[in-house]
Order: sequence, then C-alpha cells, then structure tokens
Amino acid sequence: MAETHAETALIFQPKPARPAPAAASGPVAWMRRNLFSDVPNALMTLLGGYILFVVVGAVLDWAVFGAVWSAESRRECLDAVGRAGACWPGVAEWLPNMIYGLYPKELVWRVNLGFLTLLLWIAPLFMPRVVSKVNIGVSAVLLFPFLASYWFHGGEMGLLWRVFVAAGIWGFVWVWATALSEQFAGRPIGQTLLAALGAEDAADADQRRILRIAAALLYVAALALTLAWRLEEVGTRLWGGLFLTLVISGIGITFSLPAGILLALGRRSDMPVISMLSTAFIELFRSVPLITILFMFNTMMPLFMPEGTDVNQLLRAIVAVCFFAAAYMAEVIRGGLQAIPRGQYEAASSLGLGYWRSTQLIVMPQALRIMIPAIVGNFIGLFKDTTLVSIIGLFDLMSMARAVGEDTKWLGLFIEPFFVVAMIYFVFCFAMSSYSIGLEKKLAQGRDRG
Amino acid sequence: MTGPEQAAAGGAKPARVIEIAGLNKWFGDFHALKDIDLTVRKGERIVICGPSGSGKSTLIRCVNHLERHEEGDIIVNGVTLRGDKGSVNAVRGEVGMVFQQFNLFPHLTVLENCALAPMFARKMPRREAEALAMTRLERVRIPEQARKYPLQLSGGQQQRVAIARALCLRPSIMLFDEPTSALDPEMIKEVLDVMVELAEEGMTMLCVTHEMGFARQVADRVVFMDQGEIVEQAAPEIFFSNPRYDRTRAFLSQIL
Amino acid sequence: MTGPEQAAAGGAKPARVIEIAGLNKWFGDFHALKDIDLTVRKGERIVICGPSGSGKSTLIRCVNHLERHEEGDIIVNGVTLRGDKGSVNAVRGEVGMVFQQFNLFPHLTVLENCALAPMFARKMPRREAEALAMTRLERVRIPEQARKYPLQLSGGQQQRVAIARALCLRPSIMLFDEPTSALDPEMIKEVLDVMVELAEEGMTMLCVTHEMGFARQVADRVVFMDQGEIVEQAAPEIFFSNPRYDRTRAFLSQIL
Amino acid sequence: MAFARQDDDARRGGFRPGALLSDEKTRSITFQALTLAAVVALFWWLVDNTLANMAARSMSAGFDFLPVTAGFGIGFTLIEFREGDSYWRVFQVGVLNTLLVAVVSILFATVLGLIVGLARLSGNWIVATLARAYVEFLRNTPLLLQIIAWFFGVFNLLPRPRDSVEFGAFALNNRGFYMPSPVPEPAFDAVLAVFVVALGGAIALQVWAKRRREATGRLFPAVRVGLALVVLPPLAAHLALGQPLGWNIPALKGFNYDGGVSVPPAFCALIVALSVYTSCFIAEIVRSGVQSVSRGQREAAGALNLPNDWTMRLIILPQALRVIIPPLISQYLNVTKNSSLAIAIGFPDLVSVWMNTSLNQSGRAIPIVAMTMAFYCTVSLFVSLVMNVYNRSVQLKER
Amino acid sequence: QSTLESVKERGHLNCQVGLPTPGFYALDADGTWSGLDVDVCRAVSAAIWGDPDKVEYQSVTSAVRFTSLANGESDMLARTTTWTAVRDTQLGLDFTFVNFYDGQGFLVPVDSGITSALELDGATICVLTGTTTELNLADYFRANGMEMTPVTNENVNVLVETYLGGGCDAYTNDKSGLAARRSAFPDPTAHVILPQTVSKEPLGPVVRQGDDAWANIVRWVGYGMLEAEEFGVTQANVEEMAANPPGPGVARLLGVEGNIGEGMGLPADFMVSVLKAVGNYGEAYERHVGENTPIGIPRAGTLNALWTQGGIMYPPPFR
Ligand SMILES: Nc1ncnc2c1ncn2[C@@H]1O[C@H](COP(=O)(O)OP(=O)(O)OP(=O)(O)O)[C@@H](O)[C@H]1O
Ligand SMILES: Nc1ncnc2c1ncn2[C@@H]1O[C@H](COP(=O)(O)OP(=O)(O)OP(=O)(O)O)[C@@H](O)[C@H]1O
Ligand SMILES: [Mg+2]
Ligand SMILES: [Mg+2]
Repeated sequence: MAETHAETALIFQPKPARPAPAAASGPVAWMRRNLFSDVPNALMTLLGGYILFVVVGAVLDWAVFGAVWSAESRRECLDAVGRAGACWPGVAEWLPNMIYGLYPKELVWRVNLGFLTLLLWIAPLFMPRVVSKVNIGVSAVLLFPFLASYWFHGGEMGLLWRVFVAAGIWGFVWVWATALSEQFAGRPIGQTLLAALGAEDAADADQRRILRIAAALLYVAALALTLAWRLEEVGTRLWGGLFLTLVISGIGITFSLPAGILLALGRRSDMPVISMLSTAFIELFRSVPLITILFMFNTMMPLFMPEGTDVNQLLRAIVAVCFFAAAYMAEVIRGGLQAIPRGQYEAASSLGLGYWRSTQLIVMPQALRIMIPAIVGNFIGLFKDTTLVSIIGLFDLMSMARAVGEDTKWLGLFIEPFFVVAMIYFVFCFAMSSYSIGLEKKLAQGRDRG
Repeated sequence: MTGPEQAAAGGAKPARVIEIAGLNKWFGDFHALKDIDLTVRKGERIVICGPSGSGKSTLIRCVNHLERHEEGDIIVNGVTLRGDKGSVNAVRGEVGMVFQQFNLFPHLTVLENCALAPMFARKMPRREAEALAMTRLERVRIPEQARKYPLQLSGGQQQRVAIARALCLRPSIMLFDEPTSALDPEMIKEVLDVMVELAEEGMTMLCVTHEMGFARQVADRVVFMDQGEIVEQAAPEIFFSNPRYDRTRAFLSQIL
Repeated sequence: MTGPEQAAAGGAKPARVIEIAGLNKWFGDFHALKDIDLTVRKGERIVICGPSGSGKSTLIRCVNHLERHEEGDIIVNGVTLRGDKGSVNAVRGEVGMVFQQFNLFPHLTVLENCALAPMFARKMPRREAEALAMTRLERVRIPEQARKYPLQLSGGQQQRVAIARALCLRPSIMLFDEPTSALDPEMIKEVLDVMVELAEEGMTMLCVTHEMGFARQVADRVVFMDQGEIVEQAAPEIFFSNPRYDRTRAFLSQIL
Repeated sequence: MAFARQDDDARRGGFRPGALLSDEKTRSITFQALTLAAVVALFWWLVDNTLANMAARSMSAGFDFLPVTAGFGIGFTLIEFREGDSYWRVFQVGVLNTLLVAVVSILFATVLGLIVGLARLSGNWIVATLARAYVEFLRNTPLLLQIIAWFFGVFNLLPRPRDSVEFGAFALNNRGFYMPSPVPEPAFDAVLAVFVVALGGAIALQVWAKRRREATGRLFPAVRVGLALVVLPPLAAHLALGQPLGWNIPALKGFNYDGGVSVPPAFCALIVALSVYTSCFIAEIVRSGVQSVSRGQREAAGALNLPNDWTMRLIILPQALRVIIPPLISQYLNVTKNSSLAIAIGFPDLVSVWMNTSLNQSGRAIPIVAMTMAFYCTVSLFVSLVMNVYNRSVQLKER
Repeated sequence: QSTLESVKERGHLNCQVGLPTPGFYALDADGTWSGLDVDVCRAVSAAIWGDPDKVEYQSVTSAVRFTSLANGESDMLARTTTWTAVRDTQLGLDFTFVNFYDGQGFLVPVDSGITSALELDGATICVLTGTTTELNLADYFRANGMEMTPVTNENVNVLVETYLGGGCDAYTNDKSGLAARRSAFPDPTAHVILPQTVSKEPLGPVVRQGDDAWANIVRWVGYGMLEAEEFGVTQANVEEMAANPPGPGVARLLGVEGNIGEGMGLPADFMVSVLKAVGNYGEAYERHVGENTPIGIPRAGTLNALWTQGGIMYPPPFR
C-alpha cells in the first residue's frame, strides 16, 4: 500500500462510446429477424396471419357489416338478415338495464355520483406531489363504502349508519384537503391548517390538540349534514347489471384484503388453535366451487339464522363471495409473507419493534408489494367469478343480458347481449391485468439500482 | 485461559456491560454454544473470529435475544435476559445490531429506515426522529442519500445506513455480524472506516469479522471460537503473534 | 502500452492460443467492450481486474461465445469464432469455464455433474466418464463427496466441483469469472489452492479476480480494465509497484 | 465469578424450564382457549337455529331420501342409469361425470397449455403475439360466457345428423361426436399377444439402448425403432389372421347415429371451453417455469458444450418441472371446480344433477349441499396429499 | 306472527316469480313486471292495501324457488309451478288454486315429417331442467316403451337455440311456452306443436305450509277474479257494480253485503280494489297470454275457459 510510484501517472482517457452497428434496424430487418428467420418460422408466420384474418373477418362480418342497427323488435331483425348478422337495437334498448339493473331511471344519477365520488377519491393517487397515497388508498377502501352504500340504497338511516356515513363525508373532505395541500403547498394538511391559523410556532402538544379539534369539528359538521339528508330508498332487489357486478366484486375485493391478511397471519401463527382454525377455513372455502358456496349461502343461510331474521339475498351472495375471496386472498398473502427474508423480521426486532408493529410497518408493506400482481390476478378472478351470482338469480350483468332474450319484444335475442357482456368483462379484466403487468415491471426495476 | 480482565486496559476497571455466564444453546439436537463465559466492559472493542459454523453469529444473536438461549445467563447493562417482553425490550434498547446482509427495509427511504425505531420503539415525534436520523447519517457520511431507497445505494453505502440505523436508538453497545463480508472489495474500506471511528469514539463493540487488519487496529481483545466454544481470547498483539492453541494457528494460517 | 509480448517469459515464444483483435460489443445501445486487443500464449496465466461494470466478465464470456460479439475477431486455438455451431462447439470443447455463482446442476449428484459433459458432449461410455470425473474430483480433493448433491456442500467445495466439472472436458484453456467472490474467507483459500496447482501444471488460464495475492503469486500478466477498455497490462511485479495510469493507481489504492 | 455462577445455577433451578416465558405462554393459551370457545359457541348457535327452523318448517334433514326413485332422465352417464333409479344413483352418476370432465379437460388443457406456453417464448413475433392474444383474451372473459360461446358458436353450428361430417368410421354432428367401438373376435387374442410381446421388446430396446449409450457412448434411435416395433408386427399379425377385429360402426338410424361410442355436444363444448380456458393459465405457468431456470444453468450447460436437446432434457426440464408442477396441480383442482359450470349448458355434472335437479325435486337442501361439498373437499384433500408427497420427492437435497 | 301481519308491517308483499318469461312474469326494458302470474301478486297487494304496486318481485331460479319460499324469504310464489302431491305434502308448501291449466307438449320441425309424439322413439329431446317437465318426459317415454336422449338446460333460450340449430329433434315444454317461443322463430311456420299432451300441469300460486289464513287470502283473491268474470264484473264496470250491485252474488263478492273480507283480515271491499287493479281473470288472461298477444294461446274451449264455457275454471261460490 505504501509503494511509491516511480513516474507520475498517465491520465486515463476513456474512449467515447460508439453507437451499435446499424446492421439490424429498420422494419425489413425487423421482419426478417422476427417473422422469416427460417422456413418453419415463415410457415408459422403465414399460418398465424391466416388464422388472424379468418377469425377477425368472421367476427366483423357478424358484428358490424352484416348487423342490423335499427329495428323495433327481433322479428324485424330476423326478417331483415335472419341469424347471419347481429341484432343490436335490442341490446341498445336494454343497455341501461344491463348497466344499472332495475334501478329507477330517474335515480340513476345516484349510482353515477357514487362511482364519480370513488374516482374523485382515488384521483389524488395519480397526483405526482401527493405523498400520503397510502392513507388515501386506505381511506378509499375503508370509508368510501359507507358513503356509497347510502348513496345507492338510501332510505331511513339508523344512528350507527349515520355515524359511518358521516365518517365517509369526513374522509372525502380530508382526502381532498390533503391532496390539495400536498400538491400545491407541498406540505401536509396539518401544517397548512396550522399556518392558516397562525399556530405554526405553538408547542408540539398544542399543535396536536389543534389538529384534533379541527378533525372533530369537521366530523361534527359532517354529522350535521347527514341529519338533513334523506334519499329515497332503492331496495337491493332493484340493483342489477354492471352496477351490481361492481358492487359485489368491489365489496368482495375490499373485504378479502384485510380478512385475507388476518387469515394468512393466523395460518402462520405459532398458536396451534389459531393456525388450525385458519387453515380449516381456508382449505374448506378453497376446495369447493364458488357456485356451491353461493348455493349454500343462498338456500341455507336463512335456516342458520334465528327465526324471523331477514337476511337480504344480495347480502347473502356478498357474504358468500367475501368468504370465498378471503380464503383465496389468504393464500396469496401467505405466499408474500413467505417471500420476506428472515433478516427483515430480525432487523425489525433488533430495533425493538414488536410483532404487530413489525407486521404493520415492515412485513406487510413488503409482502403486499411483492404480491400485487398476484393480488390483482385474484381480483380479476373474483370479478369474473361474480358471473355466477346469476345462477342463484341475482340480476347481475349476466342475468340482465339473459333477460333481454325474455323480453316479449326481443324474445330469443341472447347471443348479442352475451357478446356485449363478454366485451365489457374483457375491457375491465384486461385493463386490470395490464395494470398489474406494468406494475410488475416497475417493481422488478425497483429492485435494481437507479 | 487469558481472562478478560487481563485483556482490558489497566487502571480502574470500567463497568461490566455484558456478562455472559455458562451460556448453552441448542438447535434441536445440535449443541451450538457450549458453556460460553464472556465479560465485556464499557468501551471495550471485541472481535470474534473463528471458522464457519463455529457459533459466532449465534453468540452475538443471543446477546440481543434474536436467538433464545436454553441455559446460562446473559446480563446486559444490569438487565438479565429472560425472554419476557420487559427484559428483551430493555436489552434491545441498549444494543444496536448490524447484519451481514444489511437487512435494510427496501420499501422505506434511508431516512425512514433510520427514523423508524426512534418513532415507533421510542415514541419520538417524527420531526425529532428525523433530525436524529440525519445526525447519524452524517456520522456515517451519507446525509445526501437520505431521500433515496436502500436498493439505489451501493453495498457499502447500504451497510453504512444500517450502522446509522442501529445508532439511532442511541445504543450503548453495538453488535456487528460480519458487516463487510457481503461487500465488494472496493467497498469494504468505507465501512471499516466508519467502524474505526465509532470505536475511537468509545462505543462498546462486539464484532464478528474476518478482517484481521481491523482487529489489529481497533480490537481490545480477540475472541476465537470453534465448534461452539471459546477456544482462546487475547489482546490482538498476542493473539496474532503468539496464539496458544494449534487450532487457532491453523485458522490464522488459512485466513491471513 | 505494454504489449503482451513483453509480459510473456522470454525465449522461444509458445503458440498463441487466444487472439482477440478489435473486439467490440454492445448491449443494446450500451457499448460494453471497446476495441479490445489481447493475445494469450500457451501456458500463460492472465489475471483480469478492474472496477465493477468495467466489462471483465463480458470479455471472458465472449471467449467461449456465451456472449456474441458484434465486431472484431476472436481466434481460439486457431478456430475463429463466428457464431456458427461448428466454430462454437470447437471452441467450447477447448475452453473450460468456472462461474462466480458455481452454476452447478442442483438436481444431479456431484459425480453426475462432472460426468455429464463427457457422456453427452463427448459420447464417452458412462464408466469411463465417471472414472474421468473421479480423477478430476481427486485433483480438486473432494472425491469423497462424489455421491452428494451440490447444495449439500459448502461454497468452497461447490466451487471446486465446478472446477472439476470444467476440467472433465480436458480443456486446454480455463476461464475463471471471479471464482472466489461468492465464498466465505475460509473457503477462498481452498479454491485458490486448487487454482494455483492448476497453474503450476501449466494450464492456460484467464482469470477475473480481485484476489491480488493470487495475482502476484501466479499471474504472468495482469490486465486492468475500465469502462470497457483495457487500460493497461503488465507483469504483476510492475503492475502492483508501478502502475502507469492514474486510474489504475486509484483502483489499487482502494483494493489493497 | 465462580460465586456468581453458583448463584446463577440456583436461580436457573428455581425457574425450570418454561417458566421463563410463563407470561407469554399463558397469554397465548388463554387467547387460544377463548377463540376456540367462541368458534364452538358460534357453531352451536348455528346448528341450534337450523334445527329449530327446520322443525318449524317441517323440513327434513335426513339422508332417507337417497334410496327413493329420482324419476328423471340423465342425458349422459358412464354407468347404467334408468329413469327409475334412486337419488343415490344420481349422485354416483354426477360424481363420475364430474370426474370424467375434469380428467379429460386436464389432459387437453395440459397439452394445449404446453404448446401455447412454448409459443409465447417463440422467437417468431407473430406466433408469440398470437399466443399472447390467445392468453389475454381467454383469461380475461368469464368461463361461464366461454362455455356458452363454444356451445353455440361451434358445436351447435355443426351439421345435423343427416349431413354429418364423416371421416371414415367417425362422425361429427350437432348431436355429438361418434366413434366406432371395437368388437374383438376370438382370434384377436393372438394379435393382442403379438402386441404385448412387441411392447415388451420395445421396452427392452430402450433399456438396451441406454446401456449401450452408457457403455460405448454411441446413440441409437431407440424411440423411433421402438415405435415401429410396437406398431408393425401386431399389424402384420392382424392382417395375417384375416383381421379378426370387428368394429361397431356408428350409423344413422332413425333420428340419430347408433352404435359405437358417442359424446354429446354439451360435453364437447364443456371440455373444449374448460381446456382452452385452463390452457391459458397453464401456458403462463409453463412460461414462467421455463424462465425460472436461471440463465446460469443454461450458460453452464453451454460452456460444457452440451448439445441443445440434451440441455433441455437433462438440465432445463427437470428443474422447470419442479417449479411448474405445484401451480399446475392447483390449476387441475380449478378445472375440477370449474366443471361445475356445466350447469350453464346442461351437461349433467354433479352440481347440475345433484345440487340443481335433485335438490329441486326432493327439497333436501342440507344433505344435498353437504354431500356436494364433501365430494369437492375429498378431491381437494386427496390432491394436496399427492402434492405433498411429490413436493417432498423433488425437493433439492440441501445442507 | 301471521304472514298477513308481517306483510302489513313490512309495507310490501314479497312475491316470488321466476326468471323473466313472457306472458307469465315478463320484464320489459323499463324494468316493470307484467304477466298472468304477476297479476296474482298485484291482486293480493291490492286486496291488502288497495294498491297493486306494493310488491317486491323476487326473481328466483327454479332450482331454489321452494327453499326460498320455505325459508321465509318470499311470502308467496306466483310462478308457473305445477301442483304435485310431493310438492304439496313434503316440501312444506301449500298450493292455493290453479290459475292456468297447462300440459306438456312437443315442438318439432315441420320438415321432420313427424306428426305424433309416439314417433319420437330414439329421438334427442331438449328439456328444461329442474322442473316437472323433465320428469314428465321421462315418464311418457317409459310408459310408451320408447327411448330418448335428453338435452337439458336451465336456460330456455339456450334450449331453443339448440333446437333451432338442430341439436335436438324436438323441444318439449308446457304448451303455453311452446307457442310463445315459436312466435319468435325466424320462420314460425316451419315448426309444429304435436297434438299430444303428455302431462297434466295445473299451475298456481303457492304459499308456505302452516298459515291457513294467508293461504285463504291468496286462494280467495284468485277465486274472486274468476267469480268476477262469471258475474261479468270487469275493471271498467266494477265501480258501478259496487255502487248498485245487480244481484246478491255480486254484492257479496264486492263486499257490499256480508263480511267475507273482514273474516280474512282484509277490507270488506277488497275485491273492488283487486278488480280495479287487474280486472277479472278473463281480462288478465287476454291481456297477457290471450290470442291478441305475442304468446297467443286461445282460451275458448280449452281447460282454462270458465266452466260455463266448456272449461274447468270453476270457482267455489262466494258466500
Ligand atoms: N436456525 C438454525 N437452526 C439449526 N441450526 C442452526 C441454526 N442457525 C445456526 N445453526 C447451526 O449452528 C451452528 C453455528 O452457526 P453460526 O451461524 O453461529 O455460525 P458462524 O460461526 O456465524 O458461521 P459463519 O461464519 O458461516 O456465519 C452452525 O453449525 C449452524 O449450522
Ligand atoms: N445482458 C446484459 N444486458 C445489458 N447490459 C449488460 C448485460 N451484461 C452486462 N451488461 C453491462 O455491461 C457492463 C459490463 O458488465 P460486466 O458484467 O462485464 O462487468 P464486470 O466487470 O464483470 O463487473 P463485476 O465486477 O460487477 O462482475 C456493465 O455495465 C453491465 O451493466
Ligand atoms: Mg455467521
Ligand atoms: Mg463480472
């Protein structure tokens, strides 16, 4: 190390990087490489192209070129093109029902408003400078449903429900206050508020007190708002179509995450009773088809309840879906937990964090993050599986499509509505799966430097 | 056997901060630690070395109860480790630990990694915790990386963050488990430098390492382990130049 | 720049077994190797060193065509690597390679790992292949582990199996890509010992390593790379005591 | 220090042995006991309610309906079933049909999934893209819709029996797929004997070829020669003995084809839909399995100059399979569960004939639902058992 | 608590119908239910509150219809349910009255040349699952020593599509359904309903067993509609008739005389409300399934005609 260098050193000048030789660029080179690199490849290319042409052509012929676009009844369609082309007017007439079910037409704005609220609620997640994204996401999952449920259902509000609805309003205001403060002022809402009150220099304890009072005031205001609030009741029997599908799968998804986390922790627990019960629950609900669970809850839950309890049919289906989804989610999350290296647990406990703290701060965030693609996959599965509620007679998207063909005017028209339903499902699922693939790629990058 | 008393510097002896007596530990049927006795005084720097599987990691992991010991006593700063929440928490508050694989929390920024324990284990307000974290990051010379995520740093930087994180609990004792062996040779030095500084500031340190240069430079005492036992312990001058046991000599000849 | 001729021992020069001229390699847009020229003579032992990402691995992986190069020539034992099956097979039959991560086949026993290539690449009868494998395992001093599975061995043992496996093709050239950097310090020596022996038997070797002790001991020439270029190459005595470039000096000061 | 040690010993004796963790342990035991009590109470409450409700509605829960005549027909059965048979028989028919659908779909889905999975890894852009489109489209639409689509889009559009597509003795029309069934004559035993001998010979050939390869290193096209050995001699014997095997060839008789064996279109649609749907997931499993074998393994094989086909057979496949099999098995379980959607096109599987028709005709909700769930649980438990055994056998031997 | 009380307390009637089916419980794009069975629900609602619209329709698959009634979810079931001994005695149900006499028949293509169901030996037959149709079909073939292959489904459209595509030689269902379906075929004249009626299908509303008072309400609302037809009371003239009843029969029916309604826990003039809301049976029939509807089932001379006109609709007297 202490060797002396005889001469003064030369300075190393790295050569500038050259661009790669252009031998392989341009569309022709690309085609040669990817489509016609050798004879079997070329044959496969031609075959693939042919299949694409035939399939796409046939579908277009039926759905677009040969279709009837305006008619008063199916009879007219049949007289015009027989069964060679699609008959869209029936679907068009029923489309509102396929989306909102039998929800009173003049109240449909409430459904729209509900989903708009959700969009607004999660919009801050896409604002670049907002940092409390986790809290906003959690609030969307935990508070939004109360607000939405009243919006959708309406009617008389019990005290408990009122309390929760007020929490929903409170949450919405908080989310946007936070989002605006962080996006434009670049600091948490608390600080903005303190600044506005001129209490920035108060002692920590005082500041906290002020914030708490502000939150409480806001809640009281929200509660007061609910007192004046009375929407016409729309019974769940009238819910249907895509709206119902979204409600069922949405609740299932929302419920499955926390329940799945608890079940997964339970299954990994050191306590034999807890772990056995969790395992039994998970395995039972994973080994039977959803349709049998739906059947069971649909026909038997009223028998399980004390005489006279009236359990709404939608609620039963939702409970079934939730149990089912929770069991699946538990296994996904367990996979994520297993992937967390032991070193993480050890580091957390060597820093003095307890079981629940390290689960909350260290383990779960990482496990959930690793498993996001799998979780989204689960969501997609659940979303598709909700089609099964049509079999127990809920008017979801699928049943609504079926009802078109039972309308006296459009009797027998059922392939077209199913086609539309398939497209709707595809758009939703494909969007979700693309999102998860994108996320997966981003996560993979995050593992490297830079 | 050279007692720890001999190794410690002369004069009025500082307080004993770690006392291990008759420690035995089993993994299933495997006897991993056998009758370990070890006393560490305040400000002492101890390097533990020995062949792979000799129980070095297990020993220091027992000290902050990452491993539960079956027999014997471990007393840290007067608290006897019993496996109950109270004593474990008390000890872990006094002892910082640095791992071979860094074990940083990849989903948190460097600053959050460091501020976590003060905030949640010490219930410090966030502002204070972050200020504390910044001073520690300055001490390991990477304050400018505070907002980055661990995986965006080089190995050496990560290990320095890990040290800063451990220091944020203001521990009186630091444990290191092979802090440099997952690092590229280029980065070893930057981590050792930080450790040397820490030693010079008078931190009590228990360090498992194969870096004999480091041992020579800062250790007050080198402890050599084999097959779950402490074979010998001595001041580095003596240990390196004149080990007592042939096992030690064999080991030294391989590693130097 | 110090040509390879100068570094090689004097007298009648042995045949050139590897000739690399004007080698350029890109990963997408990234220029990973820039105008590399390197000649290796029979029996020469060359150590390649340089900072992380400087293209060391890429260079030796080009030699047995694990990476395809875009420009320049690589001639191994008179065969020009063109990317066609014939030349690649011919070259790979002559060149053994040892990886940093061992890359043993975890589902096959040690013996099967070694006998695989002779049986399926060289169409040797199983008995002969296994006998050959045993001699190679003896050479790396672990014949007794032949029936175990790789993951049952320590890192050092695994790397020695990897060397034995490469030797089973009876290569005339061995490439090593940081063979010891995934190993515990204790195990480094056992692997280096095997490599030193191999060197002493006259094997032509191209070795990427950070073990400067090894370089000093066996290398005929040390090649220093940075940013995809060969900065300088010299005999180890000269290289370590009197490097020409500032970049080399900076690197050496960090690593020694 | 010695003194301290004695002191320690005494203290240790006092705390013996789990006492150190006493508070943690008691807490966990209390917690568990409470949970257990709560669960038991919940169950008891449910059962109590159910019994009360059933009594109030004069519903019966027993299994006494099982021997009663069910009184409906089933369109496709593996075992003999007549309209006068009992509910118990219906259950058996349903179970067998479900298993049949599951097994056949699993076979097709695996083959198809393998092909598509490899196609996704193909270097040909159009092939890879088609494979990707196939996977994306099919796995993002509900299976229920797909089953219906296959039934109407394909099987219902097939020609009527009178205009069947006939290829040789096979016939395909919108009533199903008809195949000839063999009717052996006595002399056929000789042909069978020849076949058995040839098969033995072929197996021996494989063994011999492997031995020779290991002894000399030389290769022998054992698979091709073996196939020839299995096919040619029995064929020769068959011809020599004057073709002693008759065929019951399906022929149009009255409304339908008669003779041979046949499968109904609902079955075909279900099989195709299930196989195609599942194959998407299998394709992804195969793809990730193959990609999971680290690049280092391929490179090591390459550096050892192993030929490509042997690299695939000896290095990649064995390791990829280890990754592929567990998710694959869980897909197989999914197929079994998904076959319950047969209800949508009226294939008489367990859910359709048992949980739907039988439940509706007999009104015994509880026993019927319980039996259905018990069947699925049994299948799933059995498969997980097999799975565990497999996992243990392929686990890498580690330190 | 009696069913009537809990219905009143709830404020609406839970009336179970099936998945939408033209003529009996049809759903249109505006979300309103209509049909012969739906009119029974409306009539009962009108009888209780004088308002036919206090009904929540529960559209339930046939597979779970009885459990859904037995477990108390619906108050009554007004859907084309065949009255059979087993159902009446073993499933905890009570049939109230028959509002439509149906019979199972077969639909075949004209070009098949089949003219009698007895020529169907060996045929493949499309049949709705989960209903008595399935059992009747089996019985009929068994009784006549014939063989057949059933193609089952619980979705009528699927079956019809199968039949149209030639997936089965005949489609069997209650004749009311056959006629309706045929009307929606691309070429209705290419298909013919065979003359045989292979089963008796008395269809009518069902209630839970054990509450006779409630069963009586449903039953007598139904009979009241028939009686009204017999007396010539219609939706249009009911007010007038109630004001000055032409005879004692009408007077008793409309609650002008006697206390039949009160005895059932209903207003005395409950039949006035019923008739105002849905009209008499004949009107309901013509409105939903009669010859002038797409369903087009003629009534005259069939079982569904009043007994005075050759049918068997024979309401017990209101007295
Ligand atoms: N969790 C465990 N379960 C079973 N055996 C264990 C466990 N942890 C460690 N051991 C065993 O205990 C012995 C001592 O392990 P320890 O990790 O303390 O060794 P070490 O001296 O730190 O080795 P290294 O230098 O490789 O880190 C080893 O034989 C190891 O196999
Ligand atoms: N397959 C690849 N695709 C893209 N870039 C690559 C690839 N392999 C290597 N590189 C890049 O090429 C450069 C040289 O890589 P190489 O692995 O040869 O470096 P090295 O000198 O061996 O480094 P180390 O000491 O870390 O092994 C690096 O910048 C690396 O990121
Ligand atoms: Mg260790
Ligand atoms: Mg490298």
